[in-house]
Amino acid sequence: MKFIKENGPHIKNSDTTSKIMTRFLISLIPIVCFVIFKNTVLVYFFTSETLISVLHPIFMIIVGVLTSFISELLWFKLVNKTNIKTSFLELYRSFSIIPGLLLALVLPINTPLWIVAFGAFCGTIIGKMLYGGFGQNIFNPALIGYLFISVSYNALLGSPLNAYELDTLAGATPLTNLTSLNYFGTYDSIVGSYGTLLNFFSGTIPGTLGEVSKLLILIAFIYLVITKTIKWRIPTTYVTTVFVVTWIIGNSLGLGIWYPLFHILSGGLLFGAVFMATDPVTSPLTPIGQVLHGISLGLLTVVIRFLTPYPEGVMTSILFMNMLVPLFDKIGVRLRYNIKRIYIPILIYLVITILLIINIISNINNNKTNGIDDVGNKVKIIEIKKDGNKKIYNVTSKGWGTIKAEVEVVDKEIKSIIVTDKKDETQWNELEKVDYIYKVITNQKDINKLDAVSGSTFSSEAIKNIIKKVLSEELK
Amino acid sequence: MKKIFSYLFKENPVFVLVLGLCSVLAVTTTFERSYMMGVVVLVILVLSNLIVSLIRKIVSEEIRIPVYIIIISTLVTITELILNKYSKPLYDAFGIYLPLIVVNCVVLGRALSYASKNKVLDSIKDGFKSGLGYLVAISIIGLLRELLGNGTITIMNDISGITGYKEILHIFNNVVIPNKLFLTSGGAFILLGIVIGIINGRRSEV
Amino acid sequence: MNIITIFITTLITENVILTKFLGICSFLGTSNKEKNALGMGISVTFVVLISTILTYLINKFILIPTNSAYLQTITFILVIACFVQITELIIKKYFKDLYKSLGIYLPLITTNCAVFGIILTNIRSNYNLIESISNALGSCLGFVLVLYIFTLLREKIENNDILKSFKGIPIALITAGIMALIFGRLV
Amino acid sequence: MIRGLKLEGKKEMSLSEEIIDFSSPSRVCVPLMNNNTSCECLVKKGKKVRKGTIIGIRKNMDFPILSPVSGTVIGIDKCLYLNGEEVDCVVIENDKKENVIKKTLVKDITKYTKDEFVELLRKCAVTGMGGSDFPTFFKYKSDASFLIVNAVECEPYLTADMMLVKLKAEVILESIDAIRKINNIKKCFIAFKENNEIVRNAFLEYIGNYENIILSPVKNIYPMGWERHLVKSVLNLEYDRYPSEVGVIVNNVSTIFAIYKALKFQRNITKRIVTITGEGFTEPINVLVKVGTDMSSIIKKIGKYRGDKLKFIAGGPMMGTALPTDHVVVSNNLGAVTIISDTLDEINECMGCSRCIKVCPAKLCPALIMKNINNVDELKKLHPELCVECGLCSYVCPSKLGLRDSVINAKKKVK
Repeated sequence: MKFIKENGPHIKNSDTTSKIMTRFLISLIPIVCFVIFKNTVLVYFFTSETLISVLHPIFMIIVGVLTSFISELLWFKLVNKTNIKTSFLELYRSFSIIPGLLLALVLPINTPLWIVAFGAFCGTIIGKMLYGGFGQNIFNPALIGYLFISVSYNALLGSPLNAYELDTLAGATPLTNLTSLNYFGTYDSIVGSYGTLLNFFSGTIPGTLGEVSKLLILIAFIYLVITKTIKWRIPTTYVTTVFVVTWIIGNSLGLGIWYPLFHILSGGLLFGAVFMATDPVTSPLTPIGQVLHGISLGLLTVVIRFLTPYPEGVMTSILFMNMLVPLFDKIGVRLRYNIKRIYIPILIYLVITILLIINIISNINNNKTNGIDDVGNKVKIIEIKKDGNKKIYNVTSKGWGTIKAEVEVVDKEIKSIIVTDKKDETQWNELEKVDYIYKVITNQKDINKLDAVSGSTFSSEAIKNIIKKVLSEELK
Repeated sequence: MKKIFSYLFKENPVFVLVLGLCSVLAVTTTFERSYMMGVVVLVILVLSNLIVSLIRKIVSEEIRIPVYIIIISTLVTITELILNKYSKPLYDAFGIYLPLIVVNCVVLGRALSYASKNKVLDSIKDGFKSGLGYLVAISIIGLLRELLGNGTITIMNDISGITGYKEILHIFNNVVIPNKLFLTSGGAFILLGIVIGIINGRRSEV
Repeated sequence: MNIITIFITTLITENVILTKFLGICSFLGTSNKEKNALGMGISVTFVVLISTILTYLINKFILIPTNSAYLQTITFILVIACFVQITELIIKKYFKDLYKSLGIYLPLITTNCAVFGIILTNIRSNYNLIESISNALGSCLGFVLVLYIFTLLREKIENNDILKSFKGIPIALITAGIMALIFGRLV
Repeated sequence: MIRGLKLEGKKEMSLSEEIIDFSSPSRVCVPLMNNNTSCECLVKKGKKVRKGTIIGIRKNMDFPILSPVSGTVIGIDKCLYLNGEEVDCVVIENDKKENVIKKTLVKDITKYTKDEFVELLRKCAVTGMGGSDFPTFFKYKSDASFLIVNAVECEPYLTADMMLVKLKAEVILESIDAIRKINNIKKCFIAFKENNEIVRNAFLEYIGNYENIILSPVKNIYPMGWERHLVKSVLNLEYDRYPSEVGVIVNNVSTIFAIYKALKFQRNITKRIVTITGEGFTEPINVLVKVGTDMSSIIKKIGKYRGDKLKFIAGGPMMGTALPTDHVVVSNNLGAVTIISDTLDEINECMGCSRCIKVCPAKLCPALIMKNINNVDELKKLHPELCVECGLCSYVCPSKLGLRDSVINAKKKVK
């Protein structure tokens, strides 16, 4: 009798990679259903949109999934030159649809389909297949797709609001609203326009496709942790860090417990923490590494939200921390055998956190004392060139990031505004659609009557502020 | 013809030896700047090889590197002065990457490994060959970056002050939306990586 | 511009490697091993800091008064080369252990464009001495930071089944590109 | 914290009231091996031997290998050992007379001095029968204050120790008490799985007479039988390399029985209980066999193999080695053979789920060790030398990777 010779152990756990990935997909099903409910069913019944246009979110998901599937199939066919049958086997084993699905879920609702396809293609080919396929990528493929989209076609992404929300809301997501308020305001101004925090929890606020329903994300998280599918340490430390830091900030500004809750419940924080940051391939292996990973993610997210013009920092934080995964694992391994040294990272993180909080608070306080409506603080005149009776003002204005513009003035009247440097292309597209600059110039005498363009409040305000400042300078 | 082609891709200083990547990545936002940088490097390479080869018997082993660096930096300084005088836009566009030719590994590398050991004519030939390889590589990268990132090909714009000829081709004419990714630094890295990868693949196939 | 802004900008937003493409040769060359990367990083930082001060002084007190700014390229490269040579000699003679670990990187530094590039940036941006040092320090730390992260990433993908033609330099460049894009998203 | 995993026991399969005696084979092949070190042969073809005749010696420890039967040496042959290698064995024709060198019967087994005891263990060639085959006298050389008797048998399927306890609990307790008195040990503990009622009841019946022997149930996790886990669980002590550092001796329960034989009859290990079990075998059972018996001859007599793509494992399914044939010779440390069908696993890339790291009882990072297998500098920092080869990392791996193999490989590399 011949027996199979093999090294032990000879019994294996019944859990397999495919089962893990299947559970991961199962946990996403309710979220996809909610996407369809919120953006298709609701919109169809409450607005006059056509059926095709309300089906757009579903198409986005389908396009994302199909593109990543097909591009992986093509890779196996053309590059690895495997035959169709083995290609399909490989595809089954490499879970090709996940990057496309996750990518579609982190994009705004009105993203053109070809951009979704572009992102899914880049994410799959560059983020995953070039690195050797499933299990070997160092960056989360879905986020690579997102990164490529946001670098390449940020201007074309479209508004994150669905048609129903466009009708009812002011035209910004909660976090962009917060940024425009310089991170400070009352409950009414920050949360109020979207309902209550319960709306944030249930998901009836604007945001990208998958991120809005925190309730379903929480359920998915519990399911995934109970079935031991994801690393629970990362999302918990991530969210806790954000909560603690924003709580301290809110507290010292005299804001209640709703402020940190707002930060946790708005934007893609929970979605990213549960589905992206825990991607097993691109997160640390050691428990200590995972904790460090979570804390760093939280701190970086706070940095991006408060100190840069980007209102949302989750995706960038996760990508950035993907780079540091080997470092965290290295530290994790060292500390695993020498636990006494743990005070070193604790100390470092403590110092960084304190510095960060001090910096943010002083920033907000500066803005507060200078007043939010103070035009003079937001617009700065860098230089004035005189050319006969023509004057050219070189100004910067704080809108979404800093806008630089040249304003030409003849006889105390603004003749033209040329924006030389702008930060946010999405908003500019909206402005250009309605020829806003022309409107501003023609209405310069009573500028306050001019409404802001929905979807690009800050940029409209920034332009209006420039006019106010230059005219007041002229009248002196 | 085949020989030249195979040389350009089999022993290309950029694609194969991976030297002098600074400028290949930095100044290639338009086609014109790319090939102009290529031409400048080509000229400096030929001249430095010529001079190094001429003085190869006088210079002793120990002080070789400093002497060569002085020679190359003199040549670069002259180029800087010329460009500054005749084509200010190009000079500004190149910025610090023009003086950085001094530490471009292609130039110093050829001087050390070839020109210091060979006859004048051979050295010039070698310099020309390497320089041409560099020129082709940087032009390809520049062409791709501008075409994909901006949808245009700048045949001549910055130096039209000298030539009086100005031409920017608009290729896609808004049919295809250009991808700004390729104009960013990250895009440059990725593009170069992919191009080198594809050339590697071709090479191993032939 | 205040010095902290310069420092942060050069450290992250305008990283020497990722946005200015300086020091790519050593970036690709010495990033195989963690130890090499750190050795190179420390050597570069040291050389850049000292030569920043030297070139600043030379520029201010010799080149500008004598109206010979066009000699900057030659002068600076000579300063760097000489300084590197002298450092090498000193380390070789007095710090044997240090020489063993850093010695092999020193000759490479002369032709490292990061060193020359940072110094040129200092001069061309008309920074004063403190700003120059801040810029040099920020740039060098940025160099070390990116080099170190990149090395760890390369170690991680070392055993991957990457396509044969993409192994080594191409995948390293793509990784660097993605890193550059991520750094670019931070501000 | 004691790291481990609860595994499906599958012990009931081979449990029975009695064990079958197969202890008179026509010939035996005694492996010249001790604790994975090959030993020197001291007999020639044709020599008559009795039970207890020295047939080989481990030179560096002066540790003998004794004949388990009486009869004639036929020669030296290569036979399959439980680690999967072909090793030199002394082949002895059994005359079935069971002649011993010297018949002795010690009335009071506590009468030995410590030195005599250690020398007796060496002479009688008592080795660790739990699997290590390490010479037991070595453990008793230094003074100890605690003795832990390992009756945990944490591997699934295995019941040999359980059967031994069930049948011989009284003598085992007597033996433990004797060892305690001889070595001046303060307290003795018998560690067994908390859910193992058979062992508990067997001991409870007789333990009333011994106040210094304590039953200490331990958690039902694998690898609870590992010395380090036992010492931690029973005494809450930790040590660096050997339990003797904290004054603890850990002995397997079957070793204790072997010591009893040595104390009482001054006889060596000639027989042992072996579990033959697994889904791939029709009649799972415990058998009493002579050391040196060819396992296949016994298996033939008992039952048949069942199913195809079978694995014949010397030992339990976690740590045992799958052998190419069933002609493995019984050695002191072969507690079981398990016959199970091969699991057809789909092997995937490591996806970094970190389960192996969570579960590793030795606190290793198997996935990282596997990824850094070519990087010796990094490997040293990952301490693969601490591995106990329990196999849990491979067991939990959802990608079904051979993590245990790569850690063992790494262990060799850092040496």
